[in-house]
Amino acid sequence: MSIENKSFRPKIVAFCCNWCSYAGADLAGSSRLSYPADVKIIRVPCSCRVNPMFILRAFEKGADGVIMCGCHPGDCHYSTGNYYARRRMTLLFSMLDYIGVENGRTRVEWVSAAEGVKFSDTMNSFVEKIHSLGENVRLGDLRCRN
Amino acid sequence: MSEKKKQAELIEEISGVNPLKCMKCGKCSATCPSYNEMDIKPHQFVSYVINEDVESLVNSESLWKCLSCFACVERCPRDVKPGKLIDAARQMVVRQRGQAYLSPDEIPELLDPELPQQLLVSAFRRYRR
Amino acid sequence: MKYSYYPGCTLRTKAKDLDDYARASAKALGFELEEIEDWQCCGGVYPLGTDEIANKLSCVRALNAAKEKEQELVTVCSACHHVMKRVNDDMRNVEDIRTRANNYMELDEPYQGETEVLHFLEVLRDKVGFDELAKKVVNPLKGQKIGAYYGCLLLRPGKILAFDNPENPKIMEDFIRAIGAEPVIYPYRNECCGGYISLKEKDMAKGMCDKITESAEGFGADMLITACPLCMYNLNKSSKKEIPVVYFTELLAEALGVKEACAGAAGEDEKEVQA
Amino acid sequence: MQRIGVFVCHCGSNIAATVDVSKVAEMALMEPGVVHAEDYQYMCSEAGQAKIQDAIHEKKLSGIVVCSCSPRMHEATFRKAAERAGLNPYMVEIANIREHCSWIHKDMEEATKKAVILMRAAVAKVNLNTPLKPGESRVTKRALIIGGGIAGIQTALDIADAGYEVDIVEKTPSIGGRMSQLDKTFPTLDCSACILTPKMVEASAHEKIKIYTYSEVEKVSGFVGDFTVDIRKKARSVDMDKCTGCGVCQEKCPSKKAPSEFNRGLNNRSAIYTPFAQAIPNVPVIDREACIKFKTGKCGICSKVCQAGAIDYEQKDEIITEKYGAIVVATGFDTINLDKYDEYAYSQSKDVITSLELERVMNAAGPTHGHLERLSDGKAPKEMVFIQCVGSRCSDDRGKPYCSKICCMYTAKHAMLIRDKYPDVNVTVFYIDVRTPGKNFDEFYRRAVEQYGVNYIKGQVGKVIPQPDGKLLVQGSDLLDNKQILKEADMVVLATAIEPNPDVRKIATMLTASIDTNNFLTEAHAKLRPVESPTAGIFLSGVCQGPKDIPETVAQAGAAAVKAIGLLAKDKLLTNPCTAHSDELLCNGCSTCENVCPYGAITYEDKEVNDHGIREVRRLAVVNSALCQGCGACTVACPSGAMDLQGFSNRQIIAEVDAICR
Amino acid sequence: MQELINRAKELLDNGTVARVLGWKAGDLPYDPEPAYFETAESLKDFVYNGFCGANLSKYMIEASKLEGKTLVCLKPCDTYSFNQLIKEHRVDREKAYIIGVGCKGKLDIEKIRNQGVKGIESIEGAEITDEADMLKIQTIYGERSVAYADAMLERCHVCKGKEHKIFDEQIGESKETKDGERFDEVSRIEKLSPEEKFAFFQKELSKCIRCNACRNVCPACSCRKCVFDSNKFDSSQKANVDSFEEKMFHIIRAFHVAGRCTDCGECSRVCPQGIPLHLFNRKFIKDIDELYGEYQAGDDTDSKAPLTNYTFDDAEPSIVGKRG
Repeated sequence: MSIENKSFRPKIVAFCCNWCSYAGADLAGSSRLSYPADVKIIRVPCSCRVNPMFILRAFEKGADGVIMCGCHPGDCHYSTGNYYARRRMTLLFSMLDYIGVENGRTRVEWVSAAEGVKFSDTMNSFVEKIHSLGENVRLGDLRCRN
Repeated sequence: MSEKKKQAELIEEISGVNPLKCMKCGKCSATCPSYNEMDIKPHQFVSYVINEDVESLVNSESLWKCLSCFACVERCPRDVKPGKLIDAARQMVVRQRGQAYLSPDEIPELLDPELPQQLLVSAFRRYRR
Repeated sequence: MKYSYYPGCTLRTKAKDLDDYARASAKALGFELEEIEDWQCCGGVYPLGTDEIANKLSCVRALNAAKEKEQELVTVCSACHHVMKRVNDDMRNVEDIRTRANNYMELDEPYQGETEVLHFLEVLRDKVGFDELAKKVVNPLKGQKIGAYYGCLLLRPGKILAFDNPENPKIMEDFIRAIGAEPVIYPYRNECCGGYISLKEKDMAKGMCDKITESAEGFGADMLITACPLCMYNLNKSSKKEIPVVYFTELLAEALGVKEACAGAAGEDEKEVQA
Repeated sequence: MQRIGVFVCHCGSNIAATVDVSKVAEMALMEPGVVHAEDYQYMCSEAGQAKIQDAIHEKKLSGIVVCSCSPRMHEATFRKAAERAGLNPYMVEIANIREHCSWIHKDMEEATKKAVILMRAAVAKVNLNTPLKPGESRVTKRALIIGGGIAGIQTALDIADAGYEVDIVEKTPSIGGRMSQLDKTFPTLDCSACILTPKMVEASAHEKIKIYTYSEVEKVSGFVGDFTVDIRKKARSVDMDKCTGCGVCQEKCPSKKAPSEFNRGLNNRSAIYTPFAQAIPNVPVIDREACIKFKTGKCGICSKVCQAGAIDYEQKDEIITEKYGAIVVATGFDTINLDKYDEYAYSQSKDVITSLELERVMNAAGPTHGHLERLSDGKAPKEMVFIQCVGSRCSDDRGKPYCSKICCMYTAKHAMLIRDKYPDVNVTVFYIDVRTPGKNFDEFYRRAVEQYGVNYIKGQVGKVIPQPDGKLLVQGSDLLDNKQILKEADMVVLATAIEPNPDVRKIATMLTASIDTNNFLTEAHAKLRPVESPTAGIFLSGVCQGPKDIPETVAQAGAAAVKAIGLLAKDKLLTNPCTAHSDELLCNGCSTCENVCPYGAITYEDKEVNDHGIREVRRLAVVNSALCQGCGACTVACPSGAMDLQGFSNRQIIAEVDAICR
Repeated sequence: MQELINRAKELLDNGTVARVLGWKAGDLPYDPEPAYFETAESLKDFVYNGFCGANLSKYMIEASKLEGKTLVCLKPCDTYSFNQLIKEHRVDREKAYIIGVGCKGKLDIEKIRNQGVKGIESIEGAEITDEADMLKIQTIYGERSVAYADAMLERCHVCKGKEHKIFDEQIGESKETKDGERFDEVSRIEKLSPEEKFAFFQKELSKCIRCNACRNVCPACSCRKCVFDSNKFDSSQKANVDSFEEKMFHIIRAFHVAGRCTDCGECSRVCPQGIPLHLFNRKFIKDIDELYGEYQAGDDTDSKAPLTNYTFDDAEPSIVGKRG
């Protein structure tokens, strides 16, 4: 892939729920569907375990993009977790957009355990997006102190 | 992309129909009041598009026999709605100048004093650009 | 109660009586039909192509005019009703059409399907109420066995028109009951009369109309009612049976006792037009 | 500080071909807390596990990171290995450097860099791991079956035969379910009642089985092994102990206008009734909506004629609370409402019926005493048309997107039975596909065509048109002939789609068992755990999980029983230790967490706390760790951060984030 | 005011309440502060005027633990906070005797100062009973006058209404003060380019001195221990000036109160740096209203909060990009 050659290597954190998306990532792996190594996955039991503070923390520590993957709405292993996660992330992303952080740096994607292809496609397109946005400076620099 | 494929895609785009959803149950043809007048039957429209044979469709008599009564649209269990495909094929014909099914000089003899405007207007819409 | 009213071109000319009776009945029932200014023809058929915009604009104009007056929009003609409801549905739910139509229209505030479109029969059912209507009937049409002929345009596609159950409607039957007559239910009441096809394919239309009238007579109907000038034309012109076909508004006016009054007026208008 | 050992697996060449495993091990030694690192060919092999165990002993390790395949693969393996060496199994974390690294990257340098980062994240997490201990909970050795059809009866018999107590809760006045309404069964054509009734009797006579008919599950609390269930026994108005089942009351009851549910409303029953002759229990109920005594206060005839004095107009609903270790859902199905399919004239003509109604028409105990006749005028039909897939395989919102599975076979059965009994009746079947996978199934269908001359036409019907003379005109497609055909028929039978019993939504909510978009209960795994719900302790039997015929239903009922027995056979259950818990000193008692918990695992208690010397009583969240499944919804909802999840704590996840972004 | 004092005396005397929670005069005419009054005599210091902006609901968390009932004076907007605290089980309704006090808009001394009024000695027209539209201000430089409306807090210009959502009795009339739209400023910012938005918030947030005044006054920020003070989320670098919480404090705070914030406006009122903190909370409120249906926290005590609720067809997070 062409972007692999560029000098900017983004830091990307992917939160994946254990039941669907982490398994989807495993399937992408066992199907040898490649995506850039910039993506590092953190396993959480459910998308509803992802605290907005984790995402802000990642940005503050220099992440250039954060993506959260969970079971499709209606398929949550815990029945309702992703519904709460959906609201939380929608509001958080909207707030980040509101303070001027580029919207493309955050994403939520529902990936089932069967969707290895979707997982790798999602990661490829997300990394591409982060490449187009470049390094994340804003969240690391929200409060500029004199 | 081949010309045939382009035509098939165009007809799908105009109609907004995904012919692959069809399960070939034939309910459209079972429903159609114009069935006997049609050379290509409603259910066949779907497979013609899948097989990229739009050429046959635009030359088909069926285009001018469909009443747009929406019975097939209403009853299609798979959300395919062949009536929309037929209309799209008709659009493809009438959008090409000179291919109208109704020519101006034949109109006077078709008229009668009781004929409502609505009939003329809708026939024009169907038959001509 | 005031409604915006879209008569449509046929009601201006050949189906003047459909219009006159509707207005007279509305008055008798205590609501007013305010004709939209400078309306344009709806085109008679709904353009199915997803890329058709221009052909829908005349409807959008009428719909927007009603919106600006904060009124619901009433139609009587089946074809106008069909086109109007479907265009309105596009403006509500199809983003692409909504955006493009609004780009053409250049309105102060974009039109997004806010107007509620009602068929005259829906006004009778949902606003006036058939029970209320029955109370206002002065000449109940006792003993008449009437078949409702719905045709296609009022009913289908059922989800968008949301007029009645498209396979087993009852609004016209309820109407017939309300004006004191007896409805005759027959299976072809929602089958097509042939529509515009009668212009060139007279035989086809004839076959279809015969089925309808035979079925209606077979189940005992003495008369058919319709809301559509084209259905009326086809059924009168193409069927071998001679069962009378009238507009539902005519029977309504008759039942409400306002028929005579407007019959005269209609006659005069006719003369003017001819003159 | 932890003493962490890092073990990097080559997985043959699966990992080692793209990741420099020795480099990963080398880098690991530079991480805080890491005192040991090595790489090995196959960590999951016995030799590999021995390496881990040796290192635990020799280096006194307190935490382990295995850089290997997905934790979904071997986390359990490594945890067990650690446990055998005396380490708490939850002190083991996996860095997934195969599926998430070596298999998807080609460049060695890049893959190695990523593997190092994944290793660091795992080390950072283990540094904050704490030993966790699974809790224990007891198992009540009794099972509840919801639904008394063939699925519920079979499951109950199997569990009871294994020696456990079973209660069946059935909503209607009798057990038996849909199968009791059927006339004959495919593919053997034996009489349904003849094979079902003995099972019903066996269930009612079984000393381990208790049957609650005319009863519904009202409330479920608790969790696997220890459910508490409230059962509403609706007032029968007849004393079950006194009634002798003589039937005089039904005979004398003057109110005979209530539509018979058992006969699908095709005829009427009395207000006091048993649904059918072989009903179990053979004790009638009074339908209070139809009963003259209940409507007007007058009448009371049944009470007068009952010699046993069993009639009790004062009877009230009763709530029974019982404990269960396992719950089996066997709620079955119904046919869909045909209001949206009026093109088939079901509501316009009495001679258009559903297949289930035809079962009743064909049955000797049915409304026509088993004579095939038109319900409009009682005439014998000459032409019968069957329409397949009515409401099945519909992707619009009128019907169901799935295949109802049983219709092809029962239609062949009906066609065959009619042709056999009434050879002068012509039978036509409009079909889209004939689907007959199953032992002796296709042979059965072919017999209908070849031996019995049933006319199968490929094509759907567009409209059924009632004629003034009472006949039905069927307008359909013949796709093979490419014709539209008009066929005159005397009766039309609709193979109506089946759907899960509408009550299942309510029941699933009570059980916190998930259901799919079609209201079928979801299985824990579509292939490997087909009779278990994802909710522990809930098992699925019969059509509530998906369309099935009788043999499949009975097989699944047995399988559900085995799973339930497996649970009941245990004395104690170990619970998942990765559960939420609340820090008492931080908890506000605000109930936010309680509102998002899908398991009802959080309750509130007034508790005395000692907050740095201040003693006060506070309202505090308490997590029932046996109920908590560890999703973590509460941890994010909690504004003060009091709620945290063991094994996936806030600090652990943040440590991983920091390690990745370092 | 006198009516209020008289009634308070009465309730203290007859033992209905054990104390009164209100405001007492400060050193300056414009800085009354929340105070408890336990005796009839002490009520001589009680004031209630245009400068009594402080929302007393939060004090009821502690007051709920005291013996006996506390009489608390709540303005219409304060009652939303009180309801929300009931919903979260933080206050005890039984321990409160609520007098819904009338309000004709509360004053912002900064707005008066910004009109060039300095050296204030006394202010006339701020009493709740005053009908005057103008404030008469005696300064060491002479008398000045300022229109009441021009001196009002931002929140009063977008007042939620005159209705007390919860009370035992009401004293005093309230006046309609709303002359603006609550979400106008949020909408304006939403329409800016990302660069402009960022510049705006960077400038505002850079003023923050982390004095925690906003957190301390906020009735929704009522945690026993704030996450920013516990070690639950931070691994090690607690004292780092550039630490996580420093930068994200206001965003996280706003998220923690999202769906619970009643938009009482106290955060902005007390901010010594004049940061318009309500713009964060209001953004969440606006999004919640638009995406999940109108919701006013504190409208009642039993509805499900938007973040502990869901529907099957909620908007996807990608809607943020699509809305543009």
